Amino acid sequence: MRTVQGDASLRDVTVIFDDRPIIRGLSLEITAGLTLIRGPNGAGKTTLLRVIAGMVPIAGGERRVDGETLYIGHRPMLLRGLTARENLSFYSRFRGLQDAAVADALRGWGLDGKMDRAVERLSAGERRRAAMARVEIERVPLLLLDEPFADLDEGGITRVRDCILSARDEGRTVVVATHGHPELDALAALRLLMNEGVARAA
Amino acid sequence: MRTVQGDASLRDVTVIFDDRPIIRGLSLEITAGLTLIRGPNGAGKTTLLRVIAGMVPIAGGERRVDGETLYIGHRPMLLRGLTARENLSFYSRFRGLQDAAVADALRGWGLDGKMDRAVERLSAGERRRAAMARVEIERVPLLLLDEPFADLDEGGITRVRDCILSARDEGRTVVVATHGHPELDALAALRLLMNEGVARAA
Amino acid sequence: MNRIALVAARELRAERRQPDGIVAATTFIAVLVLLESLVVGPVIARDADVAAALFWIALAFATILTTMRSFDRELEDDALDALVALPGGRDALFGGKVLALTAMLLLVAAVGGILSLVLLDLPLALPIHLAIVVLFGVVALPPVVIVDVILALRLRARAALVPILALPVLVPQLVAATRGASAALVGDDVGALSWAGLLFAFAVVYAVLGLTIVPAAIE
Amino acid sequence: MNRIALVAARELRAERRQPDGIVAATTFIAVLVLLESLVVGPVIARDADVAAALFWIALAFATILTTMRSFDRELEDDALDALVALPGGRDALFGGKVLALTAMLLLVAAVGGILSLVLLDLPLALPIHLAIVVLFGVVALPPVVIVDVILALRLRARAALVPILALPVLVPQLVAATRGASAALVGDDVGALSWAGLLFAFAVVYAVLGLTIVPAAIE
Amino acid sequence: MIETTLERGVGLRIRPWLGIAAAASFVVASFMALIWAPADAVQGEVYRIIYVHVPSAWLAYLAFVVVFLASVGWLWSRRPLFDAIAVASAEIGVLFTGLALVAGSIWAKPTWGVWWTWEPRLVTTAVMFVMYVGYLLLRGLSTDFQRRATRAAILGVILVIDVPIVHLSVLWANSLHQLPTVLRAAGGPALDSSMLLTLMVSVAAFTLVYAYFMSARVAIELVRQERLWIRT
Ligand code: HEM
Ligand SMILES: Nc1ncnc2c1ncn2[C@@H]1O[C@H](COP(=O)(O)OP(=O)(O)OP(=O)(O)O)[C@@H](O)[C@H]1O
Ligand SMILES: Nc1ncnc2c1ncn2[C@@H]1O[C@H](COP(=O)(O)OP(=O)(O)OP(=O)(O)O)[C@@H](O)[C@H]1O
Ligand SMILES: [Mg+2]
Ligand SMILES: [Mg+2]
Repeated sequence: MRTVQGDASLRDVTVIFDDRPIIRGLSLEITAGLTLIRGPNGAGKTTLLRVIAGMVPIAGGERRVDGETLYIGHRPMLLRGLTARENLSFYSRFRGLQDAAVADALRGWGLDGKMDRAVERLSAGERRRAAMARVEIERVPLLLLDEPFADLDEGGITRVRDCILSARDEGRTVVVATHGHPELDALAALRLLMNEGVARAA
Repeated sequence: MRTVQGDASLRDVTVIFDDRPIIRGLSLEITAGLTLIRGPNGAGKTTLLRVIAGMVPIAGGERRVDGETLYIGHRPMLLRGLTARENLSFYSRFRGLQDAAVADALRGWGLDGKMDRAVERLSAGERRRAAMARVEIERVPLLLLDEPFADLDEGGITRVRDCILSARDEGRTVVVATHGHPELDALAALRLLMNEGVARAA
Repeated sequence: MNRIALVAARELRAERRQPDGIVAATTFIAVLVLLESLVVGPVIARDADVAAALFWIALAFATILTTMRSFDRELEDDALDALVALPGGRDALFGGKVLALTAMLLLVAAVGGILSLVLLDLPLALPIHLAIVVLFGVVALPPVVIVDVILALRLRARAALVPILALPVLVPQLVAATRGASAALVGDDVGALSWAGLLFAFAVVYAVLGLTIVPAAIE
Repeated sequence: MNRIALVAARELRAERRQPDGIVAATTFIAVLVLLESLVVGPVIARDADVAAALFWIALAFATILTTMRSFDRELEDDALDALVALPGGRDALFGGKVLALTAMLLLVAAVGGILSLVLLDLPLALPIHLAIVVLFGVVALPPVVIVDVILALRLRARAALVPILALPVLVPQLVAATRGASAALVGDDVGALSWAGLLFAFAVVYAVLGLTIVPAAIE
Repeated sequence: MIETTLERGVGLRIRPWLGIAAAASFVVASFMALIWAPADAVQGEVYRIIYVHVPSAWLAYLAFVVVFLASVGWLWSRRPLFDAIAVASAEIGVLFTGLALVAGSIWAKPTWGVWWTWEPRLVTTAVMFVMYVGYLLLRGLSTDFQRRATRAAILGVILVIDVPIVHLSVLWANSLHQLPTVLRAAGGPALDSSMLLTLMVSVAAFTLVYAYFMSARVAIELVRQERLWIRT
C-alpha cells in the first residue's frame, strides 16, 4: 500500500445494493493528476465514482475526501424545465461563485443560441456539452467524470479531452471512467482495472 | 435523384419543433444494407430516425415505409419496474412471435443472471445490451439505431458491430446514427452527412 | 384484441412490481373516508348521499392519479415510444390501458367501498344493486381520463391539465354514480338500476370514441 | 441561508416554467370545492365545520401531490444527485424545498380558500383570524410531507408510501387547522388564535427536526 | 464482527431466564386478573379486559419510546445493533397496539354499545397503529441496509411525538374514553387497591413478555445482519 497522501482515499470500502456486494473491500488513493477507471459493463465503475463523490452509503470501510468534488454521471444531471444557463448559474452560485462565467463557458461548448432553451429540448450531445461546461465554471479540485465522451461529436470529444488535460495540468485531480479513448492511458497517473467490484492497478 | 425503390423513403420532409425547423425539406431513399447517418451534435440525426420510425409528426412532405421498423434510441426504452426479460418478451409477443428466444438472446448479450432484475437496477451498459438484444429477437426488416455503441465495453461494441453486419448480410435495412466508429464507413451502402436539418450523401 | 390483452398484462405486471397507483389510490380513498368521518363528524358523513358523493369524488381523483402515474412510468426512459413504434401499438395502447386501469380501479373501489361501509357504519339496503352501480360507475371512469392524459402527454403542466380536462367531463357520470349508489344504500332498486344503466351507456360511448379517435393523438 | 434561498429560487423558477404542482393543486382544490357543493348539496357543504374540514383535507393532498411532483422532477436525469453532491447541498435541500413549497401552497390556499368562501357562500366572521389560521396551517404542512417524501425517495411504491406515512402524522395538524378555521368562520376569536398558535408550534417543531436530522437521509 | 457475536452471546445466556420469568408472571397475572380481583361495581365482569387493554397500551408506548431511543442511537453511532433493536421494538409495538385496539373494541361493544366510534383516544391510537405500520412498510420496501436503517431511524424519531398525543388526547374535547385513572398528574391512582395491584402485576408480566420477545427478535436480526456482513 502506498502511503502518499491523496486528495481522496478509500480504505476497504464495501457497497451493498439489494444484499449484493457491488464494491468489495476496495482501497484506493487518488492524488492530483489523471486517474482512469476501466472495466467491463457492470464492473462497478459508476458505483465507485459515486462512492468517492459521497453519494452512496457505504456498508463498511472508510472514505476520506479533501475539498469539493464535482461528479458528472451518465445522465446530464440538469433540472428539466430550467435552461442550461439557469442550471449552471445555480450550481456556480451555490458554490459561492459569480455566475458571470456561465454564458461564456456555454458559448465555448457550442451552445450559443441554445443556452436559453429548457434542457429537455436540447439534443443528447448538447445536453452533455452543457453538463461538461460545469467543469470549467465550478473549478473544483476533484473532478469525477463518468463516460464524459458519450453522445459527443468529433469536436466535442476533442474539447472534453482538452478540458481533462488542462484540469490535470492545473494540478486538479481528475478521475475518468470510460470504455474507449485508449489515448488517455499514456497520460494517466493511475489506471484502475475494475471487475466485479474489485479494482487493481493496471 | 435516385429512383430505386427503397424500404423507406422521405420526400421533402420538414419537421418543426417550437416554431424552429429541425429537419428542412429532406428527401431520402433507404434501401437494404447499411445506411450511416453522421453529423455534429444537434444536426437532427435523432429527429430523422424518429421521423422514419413514424414517431414525429411531420409538418410537410411525405413519408413512406414498407414493413415493420425497430427504433432503438438514446435511451433504452425499457419499462422500469419490469425485468429485462419481461420487457423483451412483451415486445416479441406484441409482434406475434414466441418469446422463447428472449432468454437465449439476453444470455448472448451477457445478461445471464441479470435478466430477472428490474431494468432500473442494471448498469448503463447492461441496459443498452438488453435493448440491443431486441434486434436479434424481433427480427424486423428495418432497423433504426441511434448511437447503439454508447455505454458499451469493448466486447459489447464488437457484438453490436457484428449484429449490425449480420443484419445487413441477411438483407435487412439498417440505419445507424453514430459519431464514432469510422470503420463502418467502408461498409455502408449510403452515408448521409447531416447538418442543421439538411442531409447530403457523403 | 390479443395486443390489447398484452398491453393490459404488461401494465398489471408493472403495477404489481411497483404498486404505486393502486396502493396510492386505495390509501387515498381510505384516508379520505377516515379523515372525513373524523373531521366532518360521523353523523353527517354517515348520510347516504354525502358518503356516496365523497366516495365517487375520491374515486375520480384516484383514477386520475393512477392513470397519470401509469403514463409517467411509460415516459421514463422513453418506454412509451417503444410501444407506440410497434406495429399496432397505437391502437392497442388505449384499449390495454383501459382494461388494466379498470381492473385496478375495481379493486380500489371494492376496498374503498367496504371501508366506507364499515367505518361509516352505513345502512346497506341493496348490496347487489350497489355492486352493479359501483361496477358500471368504475367502468365509466378510465376511458375519459385516459383520453385526457394522452391528449396532455409530454406537455408542460400536464399534471395540471389533466384534472382540468377530465373533471368537467366526468361531472355527469359522478352525479349519476352518486345518485345510483345512494339509491342502492337506501333501498330504491329501480333508481339504482336506471342510474347503473346510464353509467353503462357512458362507458360504452367513451370506450368506442376512445378506440376510434385516440390512436391519432398518440405520438 | 443563502443556499437555502438559492434552492428555493430554483424550485420556484422551475415551477413557473412548468406549473405542474401549483396549477394541479389549485385545480384539485377548486374542483373538490365545486364538486362538493354540487354533489353534497350546498346546505351541508355550507356548514363551517364541513367546509373547513374539506378544505384542509384537500390542502393536505395538494401538499403531498406538489411535493412528490417537485421531487419527481428532481429525479429525472438525476438532477437531485447533482444538488446533493454540492457542498452543503444536503442541508440546503430541505430548507429550500420547505420555503418554496410553502410559498406555492400559500398561493394555492388563498385561491382555494377564496373559492370556497365564494362558492359555498360561507359566513366569515373574522377574516384576519381566518387568514392567520390559514397561514400557520399552511406553514405547518410542508415540513412533514417533505420529510416523508425524502424518506421514500427512489423506493418502489413511493407514491403509495408517502400518503401512508404523511397523513397519520398530519392528522393532529389537520384537526387543529379545521377547528381553527371554523372558529374563525363562526366568530370565536380566542379559539381561532389558540389553534393558530398550536399550528405554529407544529410548524416550528417539524422544521427544526427536519433541518437537523433529515440531511442524513438524503442520497 | 466481534461486537455482534458478543451481543448475541449475552442475549443467548439471558433469554431462557427471561422466558421462564415471563411465563411465570403471566400465570400469576392471569390468576389475579380472572379470579382474585373483585368484579367492578358498575361494569361487573367485563371490566377484567382492563388487565389486557391497559398493559398492552402502555407496553406499546414503551416499545415506541425504545424505537425512538434506538433510532437516535443509530443516527449517533451507526452501530447495527441499534437498528436491530429498532425493528424488533417496532414490530412488537405494533403487535401491542393492535392488541390494545382489539381489547378496547371488545370492551367497547358491551359498555358503549359499538365496536368503534370516532373519539380522540380511539382515533389517535388507530393513527399510531397506522404510523408504525407505515414505519414497517418503509423498512420492507427499502432494499439496502444502510439506507433502510437511516431512513427508518429518522421516522422513528419523528413518530414518537404521537405517543404523548395519544396519552393526552382524552383531555382534549369531549371524550367517551376513560380519563387517566392511574397515571394522573394530580393525586394518586383512583382505583381500588386490589384492582390496582392486579393491574400492576399484569403490567409487569407484559413487560417481561416484551423483554423476552425483544431478546429473541433482536437475536434473529443480528444473525441476519451477520450473514449479510459475511457475504460481503
Ligand atoms: C377501541 C377502543 C379503545 C382504544 C383504542 C383504547 C385505547 C387506550 C389507550 C391507548 C390507553 C392508554 C392510555 C394512557 O395511559 O395514555 C387506554 C387506557 C385505558 N382504557 Fe382504553 N381504549 C379503548 C376502549 C376502552 C373502553 C371501551 C374502556 C372502558 C370503558 C377503556 C378503558 C380504559 C382505561 C380504564 C384505561 C386506563 C386509563 C389510565 O389509567 O390512564 N378503553 N385505552
Ligand atoms: N440500483 C441498483 N440496484 C441494484 N444493483 C445495481 C444498481 N445499480 C447498479 N447495480 C449493479 O451493480 C453493478 C455495478 O454497476 P455500475 O453501474 O457501477 O457498473 P459500471 O461499471 O458503471 O457499468 P457500465 O459500464 O455499464 O456503466 C452491476 O452489476 C449492476 O447490475
Ligand atoms: N423536444 C425538442 N424541442 C425543441 N427542439 C428540440 C427538441 N429536441 C431536439 N431539439 C433540437 O433539434 C435539433 C436536432 O436535435 P437532434 O436530437 O435530432 O440532434 P442529433 O443530431 O441527434 O444530436 P446529437 O448528436 O447530440 O444526438 C437540435 O438543435 C435540438 O436542440
Ligand atoms: Mg457506469
Ligand atoms: Mg441524437
